[in-house]
Amino acid sequence: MGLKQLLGLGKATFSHGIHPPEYKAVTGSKAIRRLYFAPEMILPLSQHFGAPSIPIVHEGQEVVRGEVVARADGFMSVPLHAPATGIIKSIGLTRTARGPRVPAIVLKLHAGVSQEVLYDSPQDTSEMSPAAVIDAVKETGMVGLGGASFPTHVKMTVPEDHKVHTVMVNGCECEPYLTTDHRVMLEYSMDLFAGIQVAMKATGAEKAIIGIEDNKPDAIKALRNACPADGSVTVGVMETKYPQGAEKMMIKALIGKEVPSGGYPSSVGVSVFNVATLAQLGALLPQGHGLIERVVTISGPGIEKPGNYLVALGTPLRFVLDQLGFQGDARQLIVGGPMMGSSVASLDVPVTKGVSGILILTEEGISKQIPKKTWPCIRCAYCVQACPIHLNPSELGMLAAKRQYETMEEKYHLNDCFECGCCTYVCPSGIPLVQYFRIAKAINRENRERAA
Amino acid sequence: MNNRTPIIELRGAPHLRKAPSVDQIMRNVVYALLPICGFAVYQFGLSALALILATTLACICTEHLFCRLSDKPTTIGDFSAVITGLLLALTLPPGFPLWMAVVAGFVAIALTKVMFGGIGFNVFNPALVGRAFVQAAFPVAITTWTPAFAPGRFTEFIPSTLTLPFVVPKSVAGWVERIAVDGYTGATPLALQKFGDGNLEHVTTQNADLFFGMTAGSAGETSALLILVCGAYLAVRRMMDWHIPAAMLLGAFVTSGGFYLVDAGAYPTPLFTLLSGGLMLGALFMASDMVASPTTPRGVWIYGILIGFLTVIIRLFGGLPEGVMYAILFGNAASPLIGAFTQPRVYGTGRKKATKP
Amino acid sequence: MADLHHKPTPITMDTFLRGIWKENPVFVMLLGLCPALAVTNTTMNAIGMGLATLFVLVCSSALVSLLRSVIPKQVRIASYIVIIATFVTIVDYAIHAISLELYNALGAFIQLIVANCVILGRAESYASKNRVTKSVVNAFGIGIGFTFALLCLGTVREVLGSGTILGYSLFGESFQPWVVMVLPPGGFFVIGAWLLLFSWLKERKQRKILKQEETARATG
Amino acid sequence: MQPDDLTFIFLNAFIINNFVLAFFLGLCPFLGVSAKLDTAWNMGLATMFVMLVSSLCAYGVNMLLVEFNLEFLRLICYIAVIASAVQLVEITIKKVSPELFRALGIFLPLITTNCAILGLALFQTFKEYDFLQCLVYSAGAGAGFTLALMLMAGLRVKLDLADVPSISRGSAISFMLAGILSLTFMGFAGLGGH
Amino acid sequence: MSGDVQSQSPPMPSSLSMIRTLGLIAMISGLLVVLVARYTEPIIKEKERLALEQAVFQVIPGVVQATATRVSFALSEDGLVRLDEETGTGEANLFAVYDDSGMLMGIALQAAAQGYQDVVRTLYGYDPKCECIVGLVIMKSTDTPGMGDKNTLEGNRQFMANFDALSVQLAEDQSRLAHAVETVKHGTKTGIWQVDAISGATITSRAISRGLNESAQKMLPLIARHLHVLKVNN
Repeated sequence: MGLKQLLGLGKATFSHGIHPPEYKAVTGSKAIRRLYFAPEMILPLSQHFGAPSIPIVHEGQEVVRGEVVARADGFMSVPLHAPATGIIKSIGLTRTARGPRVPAIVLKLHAGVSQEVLYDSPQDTSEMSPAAVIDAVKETGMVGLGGASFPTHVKMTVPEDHKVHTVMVNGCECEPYLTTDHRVMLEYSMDLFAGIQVAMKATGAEKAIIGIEDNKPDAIKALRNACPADGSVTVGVMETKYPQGAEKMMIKALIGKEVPSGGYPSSVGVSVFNVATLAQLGALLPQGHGLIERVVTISGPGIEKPGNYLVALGTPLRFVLDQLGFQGDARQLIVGGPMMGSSVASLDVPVTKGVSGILILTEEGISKQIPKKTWPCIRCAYCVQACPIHLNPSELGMLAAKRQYETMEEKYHLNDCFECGCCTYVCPSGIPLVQYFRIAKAINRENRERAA
Repeated sequence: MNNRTPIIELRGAPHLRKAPSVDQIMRNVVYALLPICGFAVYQFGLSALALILATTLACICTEHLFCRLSDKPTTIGDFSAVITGLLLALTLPPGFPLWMAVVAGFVAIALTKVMFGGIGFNVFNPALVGRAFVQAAFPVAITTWTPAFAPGRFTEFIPSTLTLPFVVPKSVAGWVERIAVDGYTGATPLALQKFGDGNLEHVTTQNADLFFGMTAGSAGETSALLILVCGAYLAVRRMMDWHIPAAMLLGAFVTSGGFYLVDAGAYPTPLFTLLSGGLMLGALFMASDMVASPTTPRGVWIYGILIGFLTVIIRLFGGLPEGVMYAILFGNAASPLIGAFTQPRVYGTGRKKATKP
Repeated sequence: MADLHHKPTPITMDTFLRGIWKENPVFVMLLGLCPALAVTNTTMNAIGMGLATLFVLVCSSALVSLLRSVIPKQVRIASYIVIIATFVTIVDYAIHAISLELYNALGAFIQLIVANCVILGRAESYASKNRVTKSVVNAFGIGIGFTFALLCLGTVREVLGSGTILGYSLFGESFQPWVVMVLPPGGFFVIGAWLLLFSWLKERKQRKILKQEETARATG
Repeated sequence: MQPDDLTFIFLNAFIINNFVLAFFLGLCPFLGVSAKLDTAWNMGLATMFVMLVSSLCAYGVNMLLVEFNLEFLRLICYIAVIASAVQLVEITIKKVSPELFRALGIFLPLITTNCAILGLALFQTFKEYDFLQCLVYSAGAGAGFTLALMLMAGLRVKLDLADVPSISRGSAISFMLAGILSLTFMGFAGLGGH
Repeated sequence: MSGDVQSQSPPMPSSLSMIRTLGLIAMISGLLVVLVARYTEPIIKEKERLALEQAVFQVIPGVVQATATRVSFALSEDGLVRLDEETGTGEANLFAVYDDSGMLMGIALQAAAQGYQDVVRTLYGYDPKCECIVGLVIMKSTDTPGMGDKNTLEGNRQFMANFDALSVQLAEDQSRLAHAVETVKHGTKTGIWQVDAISGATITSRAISRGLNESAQKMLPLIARHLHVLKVNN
């Protein structure tokens, strides 16, 4: 890898990683369309990383589209806005994609309302101080739309001892099937540049790089043409490889630096935002709107009308799928990308802020993919050659099978694993390595908490 | 079932898999070994065929037997026992008594695999342990070579092949004399080189003969070209880590090249070293055994070079003409150590941070 | 241990038998492995080494037990070692005088009996705390257990490795010996195989007991 | 190479006739202290060091004994010298480098009962090595012991993660491993023998 | 552990009592050892002498054990020293065998070389009349049993026949052998100074001939110099 880059042969990338099939052709060329509103919306209070929002409405209260229905609980939290005009039906527990029930607000829509956003307070970010920008961002309820749902305003707050010189805009979209970012870059490029300005202002960076994988030449071309003349924003082209879109991998690929283990991108002077996040921000901030809808790729062989849809947050999956022609069951359903997304526990779960895709695979397709049998690790080292973090998943997996979770953390850098799934993808023995690591991390965390 | 009632079955990410499964890999190794077996049969006739069948059956039966004994589902379906059997046969002299071959097969599976928990846990290459065992147990039989392309090889067995169990094999000297034609003798190129006539004259076989396999030797080690082609098939299909054979051949080449430069009269040429004996077979099919080799990228190089180096050292200075087997076994033994000292540098950690064992 | 002096426990069959099976020095305690593996390539050597060890064990146990009240605690290990070394030297000379062939076969391993932890262990943990007769009986048991273990190893190795037993041919000329058995790896393999056999038997017994208990519970 | 050549003496003790794998000397620590890599390494170092010291002591003692025609006291003297050498080494290390002592300390008493040390002293006497040869021989033996111990430790750590069947768990598997290692080391036989 | 024991153990007894005890034990052991050593020494010596004698007589053909005598010598560059059973102190490296009339029947010499596993030691008979090796016994070989061990080697008639009359003729200048003793691959022996190797045990065969060669190259020129002394037993 290093040699290739030196000779100028290869494109910018990181070492290791995998090349899964892309499956992007179906939806990549389709323009974004709006989906109908569902009669009932479910709004989990924790759609982001951090403390759940606190409801400020009560049952039976009427809310207007765009109105704040739950406020942020502290810094590491964001407010929640009503995605539609209607009446609060209930506030209680509901199912989520990953299984456990969480508190949520259920909103019953008024039929026949125009569903225009009437709740706003236009503002001009160019006149504001960075701190004020960050506050404004927080008020939009914006989180990372790439899937991690990390509150954007937290990300924009640079730790005091660090200095950020570059805003990196993540347009890789390395997960197969997903094309939301691709479409956003093509269709909302003006909003994107506005968002980039906001991010640069908030973090104090002088320049920005939009990183795009080379499988989206039209987006590269469009954005290159739209870049401001002063050169403050450039487009960086990277090799198409999974997980190119992971923060750490992108930083390595574009500026050749490594984020220290356990550290933040700001330690190397970088802040990374998803293109969808910044584009949304660029659209919402000037009008003072909240985050109430997002673009979702709905794709896979099991759906009749695949495409990219603008979906109101809170729309139940059942409704989405009914609209687009799906007759299967939840077993074939994945929320997120096929590499890191999770299969859903119920069709009643809603589309939340972090849902970038809904994939409907066929049962035959899945059973062909997932090995019927698990063999012991044969030390083929495919995983070692795939792990973008250069861990030794084979060793980690064996330790996990013997429940030596502490050794995994102390000696084999378990906590550097960001669960990209490359190791499991390549494992000929069909060992669910990522799951092992997830469990190991959870148990270690629990043990630490118990000890503390 | 009503499709509106979702079936709750959570699957963990990733939902895509690509890799060939273990049995696919193993099956491909078998495919890659078949041409070599075929050539062995063509070269040595009926006896080689019987030998291959005997070891393979012994390995499969042993594995099946132990699975039955421990009330586990049988694991012969993953083809790894077949590989062990085929490799074992390919490393034995073609006229090796069948009962000894069965012993080797049994030891290979029972001692190296079943003992340690089956596939994936065999810290040594089973075929080589089996061979090392019979090498130590029956030192005479395993160094009795017979000429290649003997006339009538498809109609009669080499006399030692059909020895009764637990009985000393018949001497093949008379038989060799009877069938030897055109200067094809039973001595292997390595033995000729090492124990050649007189103390000083080393007889080296033509490199072309070694390349195409026109010599005596173990059943499947003779044709370097065929082995290279079959190995390349696996490497191209990414079912073998090509670094290991490459490192091992490099190690052997550099080491023997060094000695050759020092004294060209006393030491064989590096090319001869590469092409003769079991080096090719060992490099491409045994050292590269996934389970018993290190998993770390740097470790793989060290492992390969170490094996290549040791092979040459044992060949040139040891008591035996051939050292590949022992070198690989030593490499297997050292591979956990090599692995422990060459853990890859994790992204975002210091460049010089060595992992303490 | 002080009250052991006042209230000597009686000598039972167990004092003797314990060392042969339940506390077999080689198979159970894994002590004295060096001679157990190094010289057991023939039955004769195994018997020779076993008896030599038995002799040293009994004599040193007796002497240590005899002197147990005289030896101060601080110098006890040194005293034991000197006592053991004395008897080993005696055995060394004795074997040399009795059979040159055996002496050459056993080589330095006779003298290495000194470092056999079985003997020092007995002196430290048993002979220094018990009366002479009891110590001797126990040492006898341990010694016979040791010899028995050596015989187990030696017989298998000689029969397979050279087709003979005590030098007498068993299977005639045509037998193909498994040379590896008389070589060092064979030693490891044979003791490993015995241990496997024992743990297999133990496991089977346990499984049987479990099954019996289950059926008892089911019927009762 | 001649049998009394220094290189050959080293190689002989190191791999050809490895103390553990060919002579079964020092099996107790070999099986007991080979569960982890770092303890194995420390144990190997400690043994190597004590081997050097006691081999030289034994050489001196043997000279004296031969001088006064007291060979029949050889064994008693050797064992006494080795025991006190270990004690001396322990005290010296404690004084000179407390850090090293902390690493090796617990292994030193174990070494006294290690028959490899006594075996080394006896073998060098039988082979009638001179001072330098003794030095090289003990270095080779110590290095060989360390090598065997490290290889074993590596394999055992690897097997810790294996699904070893219940009946072969424990000592049986260690012996089988040692057997295979011993088989492997047979390949070095005859090295430099011509 | 030590700290634990010390804290429990009674106060140090006086060093005098410790020394007394150790002295007592040392005395007992010394006494025992000396007794045994003194008692067994003559037996051991006699056995070793017999064993050596047997080997020596074995390598010289035609010896009648009852009447033949063996005399040990130490032969070096410095000269030939006769070692008698009682007076001999040096290391014997040459054994001359005489018949009942005191005439030299042959000379037994030792040879050693590194074999496959360890040193292979041999004793060979040299007949000055035919200037050849006339017999060989393997004193010690730990090489692979079944291939290079004592019994296998000595049981191999074909191999031992090499040493029925192996030429070790000296060159003109009497300083070295005319032809070095050498091993050739099994079945390719051409010269009378060559040893036909055992197929499969080439290393051991080579070690034997190398040992013979080294020993012969060194000793035979010396013997030639002193042959007149050795010829008759007096």
